[in-house]
Amino acid sequence: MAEAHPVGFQWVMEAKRRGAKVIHIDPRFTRTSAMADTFVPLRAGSDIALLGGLINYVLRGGHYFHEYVAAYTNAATIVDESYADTEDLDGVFSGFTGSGYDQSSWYYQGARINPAAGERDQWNDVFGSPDPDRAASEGESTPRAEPETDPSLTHPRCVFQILKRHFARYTPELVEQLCGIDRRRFHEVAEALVANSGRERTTAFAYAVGWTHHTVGVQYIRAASILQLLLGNIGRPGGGILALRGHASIQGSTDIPTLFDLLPGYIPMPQAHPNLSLDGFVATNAADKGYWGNIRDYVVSLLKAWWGEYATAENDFRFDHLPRLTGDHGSFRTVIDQIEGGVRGYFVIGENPAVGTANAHQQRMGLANLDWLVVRDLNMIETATFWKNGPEIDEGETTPSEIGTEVFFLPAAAHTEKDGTFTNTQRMLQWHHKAVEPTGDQRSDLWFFYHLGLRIKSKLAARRFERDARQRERDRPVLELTWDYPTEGEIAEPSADAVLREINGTDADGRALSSYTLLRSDGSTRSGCWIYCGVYAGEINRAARREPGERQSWVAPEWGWAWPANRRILYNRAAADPQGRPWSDRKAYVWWDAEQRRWTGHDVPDFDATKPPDYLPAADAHGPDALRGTDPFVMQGDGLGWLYAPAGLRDGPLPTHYEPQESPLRNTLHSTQRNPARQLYHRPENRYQPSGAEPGAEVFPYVFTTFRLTEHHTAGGMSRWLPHLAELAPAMFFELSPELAAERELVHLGWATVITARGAIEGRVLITQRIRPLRSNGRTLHQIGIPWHWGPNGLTTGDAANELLGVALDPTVHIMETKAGTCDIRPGSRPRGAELGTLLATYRARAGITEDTGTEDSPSAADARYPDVSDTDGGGDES
Amino acid sequence: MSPDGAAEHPLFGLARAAQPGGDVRTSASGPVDSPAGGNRLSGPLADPSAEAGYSERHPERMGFFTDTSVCIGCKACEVACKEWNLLEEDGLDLTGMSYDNTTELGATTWRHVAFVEQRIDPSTRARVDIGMPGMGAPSTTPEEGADSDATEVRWLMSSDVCKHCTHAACLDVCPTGALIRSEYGTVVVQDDVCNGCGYCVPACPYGVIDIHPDNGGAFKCTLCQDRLGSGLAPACATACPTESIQYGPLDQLRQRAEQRLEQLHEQGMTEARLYGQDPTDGVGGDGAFFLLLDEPEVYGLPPDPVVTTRDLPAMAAHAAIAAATAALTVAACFLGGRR
Amino acid sequence: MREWLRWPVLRQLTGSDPLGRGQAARSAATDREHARTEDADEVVGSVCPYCAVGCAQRVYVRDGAVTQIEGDPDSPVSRGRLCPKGSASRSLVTSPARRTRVAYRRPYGTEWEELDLDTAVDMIAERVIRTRDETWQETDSDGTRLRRTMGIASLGGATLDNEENYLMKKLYTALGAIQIENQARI
Amino acid sequence: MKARADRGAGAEGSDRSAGHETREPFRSYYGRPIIKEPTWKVPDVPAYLYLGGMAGASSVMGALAQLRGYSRLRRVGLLCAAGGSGASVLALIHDLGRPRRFLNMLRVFKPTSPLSVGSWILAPFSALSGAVAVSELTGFARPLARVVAGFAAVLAPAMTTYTAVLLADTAVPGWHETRRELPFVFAFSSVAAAGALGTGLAPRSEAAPARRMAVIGSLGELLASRVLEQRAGRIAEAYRTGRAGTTLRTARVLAAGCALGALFARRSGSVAVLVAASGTAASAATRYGVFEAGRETARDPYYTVVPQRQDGRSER
Repeated sequence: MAEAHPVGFQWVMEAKRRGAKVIHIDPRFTRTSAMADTFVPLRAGSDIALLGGLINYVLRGGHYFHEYVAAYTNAATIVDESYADTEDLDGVFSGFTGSGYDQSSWYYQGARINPAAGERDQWNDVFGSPDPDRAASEGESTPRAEPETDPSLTHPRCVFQILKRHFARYTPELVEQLCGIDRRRFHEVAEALVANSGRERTTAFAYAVGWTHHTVGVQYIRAASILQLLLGNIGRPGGGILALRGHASIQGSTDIPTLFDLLPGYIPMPQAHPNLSLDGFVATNAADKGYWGNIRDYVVSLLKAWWGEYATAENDFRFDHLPRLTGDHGSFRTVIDQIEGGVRGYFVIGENPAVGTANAHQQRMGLANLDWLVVRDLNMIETATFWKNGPEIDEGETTPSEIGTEVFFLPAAAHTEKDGTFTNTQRMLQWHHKAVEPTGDQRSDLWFFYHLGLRIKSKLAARRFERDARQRERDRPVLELTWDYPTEGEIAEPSADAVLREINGTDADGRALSSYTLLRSDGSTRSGCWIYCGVYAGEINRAARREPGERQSWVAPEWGWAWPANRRILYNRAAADPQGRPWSDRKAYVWWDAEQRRWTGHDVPDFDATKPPDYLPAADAHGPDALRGTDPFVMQGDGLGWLYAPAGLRDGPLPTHYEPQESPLRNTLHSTQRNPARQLYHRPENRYQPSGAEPGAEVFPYVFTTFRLTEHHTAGGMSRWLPHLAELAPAMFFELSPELAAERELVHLGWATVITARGAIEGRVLITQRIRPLRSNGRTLHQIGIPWHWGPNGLTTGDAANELLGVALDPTVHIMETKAGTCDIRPGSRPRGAELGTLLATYRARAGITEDTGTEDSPSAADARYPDVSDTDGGGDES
Repeated sequence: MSPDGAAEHPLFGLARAAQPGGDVRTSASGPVDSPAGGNRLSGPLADPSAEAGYSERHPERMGFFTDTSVCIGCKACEVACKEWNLLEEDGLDLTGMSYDNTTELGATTWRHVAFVEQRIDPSTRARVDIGMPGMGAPSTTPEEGADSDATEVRWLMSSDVCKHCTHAACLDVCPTGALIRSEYGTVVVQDDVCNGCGYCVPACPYGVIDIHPDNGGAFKCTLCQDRLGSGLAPACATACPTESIQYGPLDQLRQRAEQRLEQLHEQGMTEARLYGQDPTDGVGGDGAFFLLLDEPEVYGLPPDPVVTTRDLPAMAAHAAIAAATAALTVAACFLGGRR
Repeated sequence: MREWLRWPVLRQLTGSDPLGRGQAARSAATDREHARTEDADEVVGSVCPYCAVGCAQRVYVRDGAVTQIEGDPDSPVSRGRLCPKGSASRSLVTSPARRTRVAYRRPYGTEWEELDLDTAVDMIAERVIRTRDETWQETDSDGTRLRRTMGIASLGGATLDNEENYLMKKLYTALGAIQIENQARI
Repeated sequence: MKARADRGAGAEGSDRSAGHETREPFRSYYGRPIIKEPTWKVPDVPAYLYLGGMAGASSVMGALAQLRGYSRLRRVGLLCAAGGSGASVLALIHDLGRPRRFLNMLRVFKPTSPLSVGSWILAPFSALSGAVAVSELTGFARPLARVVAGFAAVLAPAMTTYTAVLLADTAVPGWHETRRELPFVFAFSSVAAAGALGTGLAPRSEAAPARRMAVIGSLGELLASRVLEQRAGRIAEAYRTGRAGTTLRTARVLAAGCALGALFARRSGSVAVLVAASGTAASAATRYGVFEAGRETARDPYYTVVPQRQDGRSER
């Protein structure tokens, strides 16, 4: 955190000053570790073994926060008897279909609950029957199905017992074996964690988002969530799990998502189902209980915001204007489509995939096969110049005259040259004011897309007579799109303020709405993003509020605006006990005020303000009304914290330790070496390496992990061109231990080449004691740290770490594994030209790499090919 | 309530109380003692500004206290300083000295964050400098016997800056009066006066000030003399995320440093010590002093710096005697006959 | 003559700084020195463009150009502090490496060419329409509605404003483009 | 400051304790220097040191020659004084980072700065000497020149040793630790230099005092140098080894040669010239040797850390 979020780290130092104990767990001793009271080096890729060990320690020792767990989590819920755990099936959950999972065996006993996140589409389960409309209509009035529970937590199939059995084998010895953490240090961490949780004290988990870069990435975060739920640290001040995200508005770019699987406000993009209507969509994605029950209000308000008067109840509020998905259209799938000629045009806006994305060579192959490419950035980044000086050109694999991509580079405006909001990692929107005009052709992306949209609308309108009926039908969503924002100045910059107001939403009279609870599904309200509704309450741009911190409470609600409803800690109902009293005075945050019969406290309560703690819903109540007075997790389908995820995750309801896609070690916990549901791509440029006990694994004996530096920013587009940053970290380097340096005769400050099946990169050698060889399974394991900010352009240049990485994805969110891999390292700089190719070929031959290497236990990707139109694969799930 | 009366907000207390400005115009540290007396050349001197001729109304002496125990080595100070003072980059070379690629203070580097990686010997708790593995300071190879992963590592980080000494050798030796004591008690180079004679460079016992290779002038940290005039804190102190760099009236900083040292010693960090805060040291105490976690030389700082002006009278005397000797020798040579 | 009266040696003899170590040796320029932020025409509230901590920044502007960017002490998140990247914001926005002109590369071309902005936007609009028509999928083989194009994809959003992401998602979705991604995933 | 890296090349990570027998182990920051090496350029500053000293001694020689009726020796002395001091000024100005601001040397009179005091000596001295030389060459206002020469001669002795204080008043261990002996080395070196020139340039008949100056000056210089090295403790290593060591050894040989030669210069013109050459070379080499020794002690942190660490509060 001190490395990538130094200013956020001031609060860790503030906590230290007040006696907090800081524990840093990381494969490398970093600047964060320098400030930590305890540093725990672990083998990259073994985090679930450690977290599982801690969960087991908490459960076995009875250290969990009993009242919190019993009241606020699904510990008591009983799981369907068809469920079988990885402990029963040696590393696989029930419902394994050879590549993925049929999740029906994971459901609760007696009720199917829709997940609040992850894979939401439950079409097959909702509409197993052929007639979609019948199921949707009768959903409203029937009584809500409630899962069976055993409050005594003793039923063998209640979540609590399943959890105990699942993590029973995660002993300190196993943690030492798999993670390389000695028992003394494990106990020190476990005891500190337990001592600092409960009524009087809370523990916080903070992670930089690289933690999700694993084939079991989502399960990493799930493991931390289970631990924090068991210790009662969620929804309380000083607790929680803080994702420290890497970009100024990456939180914003998932709230208002330029992502394939989401509409604004985490509403899922509709999947391609036979004659899917708005009702069908709502039924498959809504939840019987909780705020997702109001999904119809959110969707209709969104459709009204986009298609205005054209969206009426009669035409399903233009629900049919929305394109449909057919499975995974993530970035890697898209690049493969580019390589295979499916994708012709590509917009790259403020991103640098040519060096910044895993398997950079694959990315550049995609770029080279496009018809046209539009790159908008501050500097001439590698993604714009791949055809001119990319590695393929330098190494003579190809020449510019063989690359047919037409490239437009449009200079972008900086944050000081445009109005707008960033959403930071605490979900807080902050307005940045335009200070100066951009120069020359520099324009904001707001300007570019607004004027592009205008241009396309006018061209389609002008040509409507020459276009045939089918074309006019497909142009309707574009022509009917609400697109009239006031513009300012000679460059006709559209008003970001007006766009924010549209995002906030308006009522029937066009006045700004003040809360998402006012959204309706009768078409009377509009909102571009329901979770942002309230940012413009009272016609005030609350994101622009800058009330000095000094003149506010420590929660400081008057600075900027946090979604939803300016709440600063989510699920803060859990900061009070079931009767609504604070767990302790020291940790009071939100509580029930008996006289005023309202929830009150230091923050906006994340609960229905007037619902008393003892409220019990009627049998046929739905949506938010179905939440009991003791259900803090208002977005969950059962109002409870999920220790066990009955749905929504494609690789299991509980986190299980598996070895990374490429690991030198055999998985000694189960015979299943890797996450059986992980997503792979069988591509010649994406070959995987043998792992564990497979022959050839010894060709890549060293574990490597990628990391970031304080001095550079992500792929380097905003730091490698700046002298004051370039001089602080002027060259690509590898961090490794003196023992490894001795073993491979690497010289400090000398050159070394790291080799994987995908690529070979060179860097300077930094020998350091901060990386220690670890003992795992009686074997000494060397780890190499590789920073990933470099590329061939800018003031400081170097090879990109992403040349090394293969693409192996977490199945639920399609995030690639970059934080744990295997490689070889040798002294000297890498070969140039054709010899580079021969070096990689010899390594692949020595390791015996074929098309199936690394995919034996999960042929999931066998047919994840580009689904051509005639393909009958209409099912929502990954086949 | 903090000593100077500003209400202490639980979170903003530190940062705000340190702001200089009109209200501290009259020095809070009691009447200015007379600048005369033996301490004009070296030794403790309560008010260097007064000694340099500023009126009683001059502001309190301002300075830096750099608490290296909370420095996270982020180098925000280096960048903030270069951005404010518009200093150009001086070299894109990987040095291999841990994460320090800046190497040293100089004419275009007025803040330099040092990085020292040390291995803590599990048995003796002694700190072993790793230095530049394979070359450089005495590097010891880890004994294989000790359980290698039990080896603890310590990573010292410290942001180095001009010390703004009470008795500044650079200021004393400067023949043109370019280097002067400011009204805030700091030491600043007047770039419009400096003729680049370079005498200040070898005079500085800390090796801070240097001659710019292109424009020939001498440059160093000015403790943001221009920002002070406008009631702003120096750029590095403003940026420092963990308040390792604290700016404020020197007396206050010295008290705060004593408290911090006590706190660390109570926590068992007995190796913590203050460096440069003692007015009786060789330079009369520094305007920018430090809390270090190891010997000063490990950070590249002199163990016991002395302002050589202290010995100036003696040196002048020796020179006079020698000069007389020369003259007499020549004279003697004229006494003999003409042969 | 007046200048000679300012001769420091005279000021040493007559003033309160006989050794010439302060008051006597001060030059006129030193007396005039003040922070350039005081000369700013306006100070604008902003937020750092780098990581997601969201440190508030103050942008000082003079004659239509950014002269300084530093932390905003009012922010309860950052309390006026910045990291090395945030502190380099002034360099970022005033960097000479920033492009100011559209650059165009024709297919199989070996060099960049100039292109004015308006033409570029028009050419891009034409290409969107053409590619959309060429790769439109109304339904899949068993008649399930798709209404999309797989021919146009987009990458990027995490460094952009919410308003920009909103217009992008709104326009792309209306056009039927679904392969929309950003750094949140990679 | 990378631009200076070349200057500090020696210190770049080379192991301080290797190759030095009696060195105590010490800790440092990657072997990097503690203080900064002077940015003074060679030959500018060594020349400035030699020329100033020689000019001072020559001025005294010239004035005394005038008193004692050595008219040709007077001329040599006064011309050498003017030439030497003038060249010294030019060398100083050439070494400045901003030469156009050389007049700022007289902007203040700072007693704490040997260079300020030195400038207030060098400026009048070079002016007066220059005037005397003009009068010497043109015969203009000869009686006045005699008085002016006298005034110059009053300043002259200081010219021989203010440069020693200049070097000694720095943090450079090689110069500060030897501050008691350095002035005497410079003083005798100046006398030898002036004597040598007098011996070589004045007719042998009038050169007796010059010859004596060459002998006594050289012997004095040798003696003072030996005393300096003996009392320098750890610092002496820098005077004995490396470039400084070889330079100072050559200087000693030349000085000895100059002294020996001076004994016979009365009889042979060519020996006189040899004395002039060797004396000048010896004096210049001594100045350059001291300059290099100082720089080495600035580059190598050993010379700063160990003395300060072990001698504690430095009363030495």
